[in-house]
Amino acid sequence: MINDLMILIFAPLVAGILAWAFDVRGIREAIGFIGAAIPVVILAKTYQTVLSNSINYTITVGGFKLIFQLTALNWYFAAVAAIVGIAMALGMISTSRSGYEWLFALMSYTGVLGVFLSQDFIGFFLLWELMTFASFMMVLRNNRHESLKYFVLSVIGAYAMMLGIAILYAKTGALDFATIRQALYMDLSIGAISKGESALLFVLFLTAFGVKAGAFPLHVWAPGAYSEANQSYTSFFSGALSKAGVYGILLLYILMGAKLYAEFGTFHGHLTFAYVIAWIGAITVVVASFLAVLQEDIRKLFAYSSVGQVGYILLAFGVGTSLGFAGGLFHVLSHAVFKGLFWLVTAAIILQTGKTKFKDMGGLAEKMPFTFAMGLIAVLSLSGIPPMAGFASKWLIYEAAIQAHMPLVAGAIFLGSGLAFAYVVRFLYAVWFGQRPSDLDNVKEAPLPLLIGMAILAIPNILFGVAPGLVTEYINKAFGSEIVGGDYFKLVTPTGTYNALLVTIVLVLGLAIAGLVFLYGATTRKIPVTNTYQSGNPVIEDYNLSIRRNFYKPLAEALDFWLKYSWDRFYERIAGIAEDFADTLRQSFYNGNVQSYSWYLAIVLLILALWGVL
Amino acid sequence: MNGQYAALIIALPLVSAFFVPVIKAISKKAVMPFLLLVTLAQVGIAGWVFNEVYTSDKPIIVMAGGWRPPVGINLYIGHFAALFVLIIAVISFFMAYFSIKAVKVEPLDKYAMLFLLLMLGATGMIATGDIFNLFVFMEITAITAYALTAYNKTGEAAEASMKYMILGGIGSSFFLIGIALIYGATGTLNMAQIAQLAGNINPTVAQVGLALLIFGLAVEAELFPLNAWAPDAYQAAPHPITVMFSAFVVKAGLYAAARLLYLMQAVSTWHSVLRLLVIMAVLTVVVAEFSALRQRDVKRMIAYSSISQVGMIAFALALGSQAGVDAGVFHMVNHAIVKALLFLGVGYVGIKLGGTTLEDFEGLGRRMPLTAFAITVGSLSAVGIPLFNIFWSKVRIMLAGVSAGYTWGVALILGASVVEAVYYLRLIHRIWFAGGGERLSESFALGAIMLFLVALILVIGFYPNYAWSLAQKAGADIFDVTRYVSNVPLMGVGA
Amino acid sequence: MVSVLKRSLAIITLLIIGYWIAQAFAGVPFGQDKMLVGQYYLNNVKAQTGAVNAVTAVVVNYRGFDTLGEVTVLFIASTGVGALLWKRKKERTARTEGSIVLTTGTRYLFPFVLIFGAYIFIHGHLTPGGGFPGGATIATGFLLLYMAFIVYEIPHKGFEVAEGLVGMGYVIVGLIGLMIGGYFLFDWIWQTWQLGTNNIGRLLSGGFIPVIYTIIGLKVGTELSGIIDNMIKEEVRE
Amino acid sequence: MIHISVYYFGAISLILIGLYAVLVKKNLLKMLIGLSIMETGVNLLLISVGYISGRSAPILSEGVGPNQAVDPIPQALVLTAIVIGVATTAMALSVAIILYEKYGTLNVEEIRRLRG
Repeated sequence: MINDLMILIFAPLVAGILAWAFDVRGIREAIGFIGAAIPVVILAKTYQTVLSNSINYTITVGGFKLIFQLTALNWYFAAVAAIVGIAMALGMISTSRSGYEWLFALMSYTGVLGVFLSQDFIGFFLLWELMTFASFMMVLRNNRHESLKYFVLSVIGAYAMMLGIAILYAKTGALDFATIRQALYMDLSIGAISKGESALLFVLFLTAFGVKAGAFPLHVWAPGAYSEANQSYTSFFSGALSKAGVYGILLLYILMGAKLYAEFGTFHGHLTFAYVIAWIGAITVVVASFLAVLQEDIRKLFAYSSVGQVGYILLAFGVGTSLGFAGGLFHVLSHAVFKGLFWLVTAAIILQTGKTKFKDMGGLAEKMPFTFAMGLIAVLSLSGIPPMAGFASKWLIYEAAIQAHMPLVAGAIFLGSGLAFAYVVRFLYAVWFGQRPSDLDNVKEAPLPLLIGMAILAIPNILFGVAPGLVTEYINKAFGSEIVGGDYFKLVTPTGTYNALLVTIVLVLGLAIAGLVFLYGATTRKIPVTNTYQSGNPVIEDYNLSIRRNFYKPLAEALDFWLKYSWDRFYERIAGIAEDFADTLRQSFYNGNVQSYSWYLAIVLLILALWGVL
Repeated sequence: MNGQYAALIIALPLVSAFFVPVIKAISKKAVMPFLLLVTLAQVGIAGWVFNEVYTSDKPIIVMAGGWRPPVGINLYIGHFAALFVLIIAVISFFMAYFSIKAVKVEPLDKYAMLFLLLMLGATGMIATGDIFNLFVFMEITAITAYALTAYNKTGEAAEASMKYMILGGIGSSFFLIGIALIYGATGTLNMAQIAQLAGNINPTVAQVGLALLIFGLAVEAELFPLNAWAPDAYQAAPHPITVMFSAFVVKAGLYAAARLLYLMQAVSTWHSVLRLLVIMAVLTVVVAEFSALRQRDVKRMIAYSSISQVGMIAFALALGSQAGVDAGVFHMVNHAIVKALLFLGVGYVGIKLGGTTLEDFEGLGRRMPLTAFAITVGSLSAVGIPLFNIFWSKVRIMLAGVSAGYTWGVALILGASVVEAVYYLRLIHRIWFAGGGERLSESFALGAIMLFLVALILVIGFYPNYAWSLAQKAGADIFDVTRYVSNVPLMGVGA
Repeated sequence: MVSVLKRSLAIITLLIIGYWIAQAFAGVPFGQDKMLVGQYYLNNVKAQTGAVNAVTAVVVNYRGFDTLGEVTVLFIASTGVGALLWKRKKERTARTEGSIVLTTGTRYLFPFVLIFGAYIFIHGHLTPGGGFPGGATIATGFLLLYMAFIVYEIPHKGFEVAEGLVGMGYVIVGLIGLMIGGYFLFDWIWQTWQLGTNNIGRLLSGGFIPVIYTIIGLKVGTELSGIIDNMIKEEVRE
Repeated sequence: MIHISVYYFGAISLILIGLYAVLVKKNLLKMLIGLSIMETGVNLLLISVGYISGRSAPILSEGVGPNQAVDPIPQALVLTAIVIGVATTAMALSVAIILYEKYGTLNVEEIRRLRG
């Protein structure tokens, strides 16, 4: 009795295996695409039923009862993953080189869907590890160091979660979410889990989900992993896989929220443990945005920006109020959509030009007009300019932060958006406008499947930007209470309303007027690219700043006090120390001399003797 | 065919080992095919015994000489013994074929004899129900292992064998002191009767006796300070023998230790012995994993990984709970398959490319794709990636470990398995994405064996229910001592 | 300096271990009758196995499985020594012939040594000693030949085959027991055929004990001489 | 001090002397001799466990009834243990022969190619 959920979860994996088996250029693309399309179809089919009740599916595997459930909440996450998944499949049709990539891309797709749908810890852990392993194999192909760094951090996270699961299993004797939630709820009175243990559990789960979401101290793997993998896969990698981490944090709330509240109470009126998450999110936003601004490579820039944007979602969940959750969930959708679009645009650029540094690119707007349009939509959405979905979700997060009286955190959001605008504008000018280097003259538009993929991701940007009510109405149903008021075009929250339709009309009118003025009024002159920045004063060789090269060098100099401390080097040093320790341990213990080995035996006998006497 | 014919699992390898010199006199070339034939027959008998035990759900008690225990020696072939004798037979059959290709050093008839007797020793250790008989079979396994480790007659092989011999010698002497103590106190050598009498004998004698017995077996089962001989022995032994070492010789020692441990539950200081074993097991895992990190030789690296996984099994078995023992047995079965595949692959590369250093593995994916695929599946499974078989048993061990209260132990083991992931995945990167070379021809039959093991790993990985039910029955066989004692038809003996 | 520290440390460790084991053995009082299964053997050995020497009965009949393992261990030793010291061509390198006393002594004594060895293992079930001491005595006979004569060497091909056949003999005796009596290593001569039940204490009694001890005697004799042969010879350098 | 019989004391001291030789002596042959001393000590211990004072060997000829004989089992076990000792020593010596051939020394400190 293979019901919908099993097909939904394992269709991509089966398709991936088939694509890897029939490693012929045409066939594997088709199989891969079908594999990615099936979940979209099934999710659409189950949309109606999910709103009223949930679809369940349980199988016993190796003595464990795996429960899969599709409710309104995880339908939402699965839908986000499905949209980005289908776009990735289309992107991969043009950029993937072998069946190997299809196998592991679709395996991670199965992993993500499984993580969203599973209702017991063993299934959750199994698919979580599968997702981590598959994405690791995508990066291993191109760069060993980065992939190993990514895998070690995520395996540490996964094993931290395993330890947490084992502790919960030891305490509650159960593995599925419902019983654990019930047991933890009852535990408030019994107190079987001490304060220390619940703190340990919170830290363990936070590390596990923090690593996947790229939260501040554990974000070091993101730039390397995102830029080394096949670019169109990175759209899924950063669009959907990071959402698994965020979903985990949500799970933390659902399962242990009451317990953690009971144990740690509130701090200035906010839930203490939620406040920690909020601050982690805030720091991630600020640090990642700063680092993104200073990047010279297009992939690194978007990698850091992706880490920053996920920081927003963490921050929204950290706020802890229902409006915060609504904002966070909306941002999950918008981040997946515009970040996925950005990575597909990067994939198109790298596919056509083969360049990844800003200084080698420029003036591509004429050559790749459609990709440019998509890039523009992504830019507007990321920096939160009204008609786009990005604005709606950020606006909700602002509202939530302000309402919850978190001024510093709200300050971090504003700073983050400002920086976001800074690096996004840099991307816009450096890649699309200005002089085109001579070797890029014969660049053609990206292949068709990639363009369709981009279009698929652009439409929700605009649609949910203009009519954000669609999403908030679904979120209200998912949470079961009226969090965000207003109809399809208007969002009403206690502290403000946002009429998306009105703003869009005004914007379109303004653009029309600007177009007229441009066509008839102003005259244009050719300007060399270099002087757009210095506004007239002379360009000296060593401080030659242009939009494409160290555009933000002064900012870097201002920040160099902070830039000295890099978490990346810190982790590398720890890894080095661990390996040296391993070496000395091995040399000293297995020193090859059979006499010392016999001494070890004698020492064990001594311990046994003393053990007996004690 | 009544149950007593199960004694053939001991008699067959023995009579064929004695028959080998006669065959050699007839025709030297017939020795290895004869070895293949005998191991196939052993698989047949083991299969019959497995079927008999698991269908009737009752252990077969083979009473040597017709005397009921404790007067005579009895073989207790319960669920665990039936399962593992089958695993030993199947792996020995594969290794017999692999030896035809891998072992070229001269006195092949003596190699065949030692091969059969190693299989016999391990089977005997697992099947016996008498502690002195366990000592004799342990010695058979040990001495064949000394001879086979030094079989290549190189300097390193002799050195490894010498180290194994001296440590093994000390271990078995203290094991014998343990037997003298237990016999002195209880007056019997039969395990079931010892379990009955263990409660009311002099507590210090019982505690020291148990400690010495476990110490003797711990040298064989490679627990932390006592396993210094193991990496050298694995590296220097011929490739098929390394597979047999890691797949079942170690496990026979571990099973015997577990059996004795649970039999003597009534001893007053039982829990402190358990705690000591848990500490040693966790140390084994951590030290072995860290030592494997910067290995230049892949075979020695996988030897360390095998030692650490055996440490994990010992950890599970020493938890003292039914869930722990089941998890340990399940991991034993998975580990036997995975390590057989890994060492087979590495051994085959060793033969084809003349060495097993890291450089030989560069670009193996292009040169020997089938072996490279086998090694990759083996490594991924060893790391514990889901949809492979070791994932399930590792999860079981972690859950059992924390429920038994050893959270620190589980945390250390998980930390060590992060290290394991690093060196295995470095190996995979070196195999597939570094260097290159032209494609070499790979033997069809060995490929078939490797694919069979890969299929086994994936089947248990995707659908572990059957394997888990076997492990549970086998685990109950070890843990449930009252059922063990009631199954053995003890005669009322006494002054 | 280091070795003195090491020795003293060794002594201290060993004393503690010694004290621990001694403390354990204090719980096993020396010289007291603490027999359980042993008493059963003493009471029934004559009736059930027909042997007068209880130790032999225990070794061969009651705990025959141990001795089967035992014979295997010795077989492994000789095979292992053969495997490890295997050279393509080997020959004896002794140069000095034994003294006149040794050579004539050996020439006369050799047959009697063999006969005495045979006596030991044939009377295993009556007098102390059995297959192993008998076999060892036979091996000393061959050792005498090696020491006396520089050219003598045992026909090791023949010895190996003999070893194998005799070993098989032992297992076949066990298998016959399985066929006839339903139990492996079942003493069918005493239990089912009831041979020699009336003259306990004399030669023709003790069930299959003399048969097995003859097998063991021959096997141990050939094996130990094989080991001597392997160890004495040196490699022939072409 | 605990009171044990002189036979146990002798056997245990033999074991300790053997172990001492293995732990301290550098030459491999001396270690092997130490190992066989230890095995002899253990065999003595096993035998002395079975002794019953005032009784004779368990050969039930005319004069010796079932209640005048010593415990036969340890003697049977020792018969096996001795042969195992012989087998281990024979194997150890042949390995020592190879080691001397390949390394040119029997000093345990120098036989250390396999390490780390």
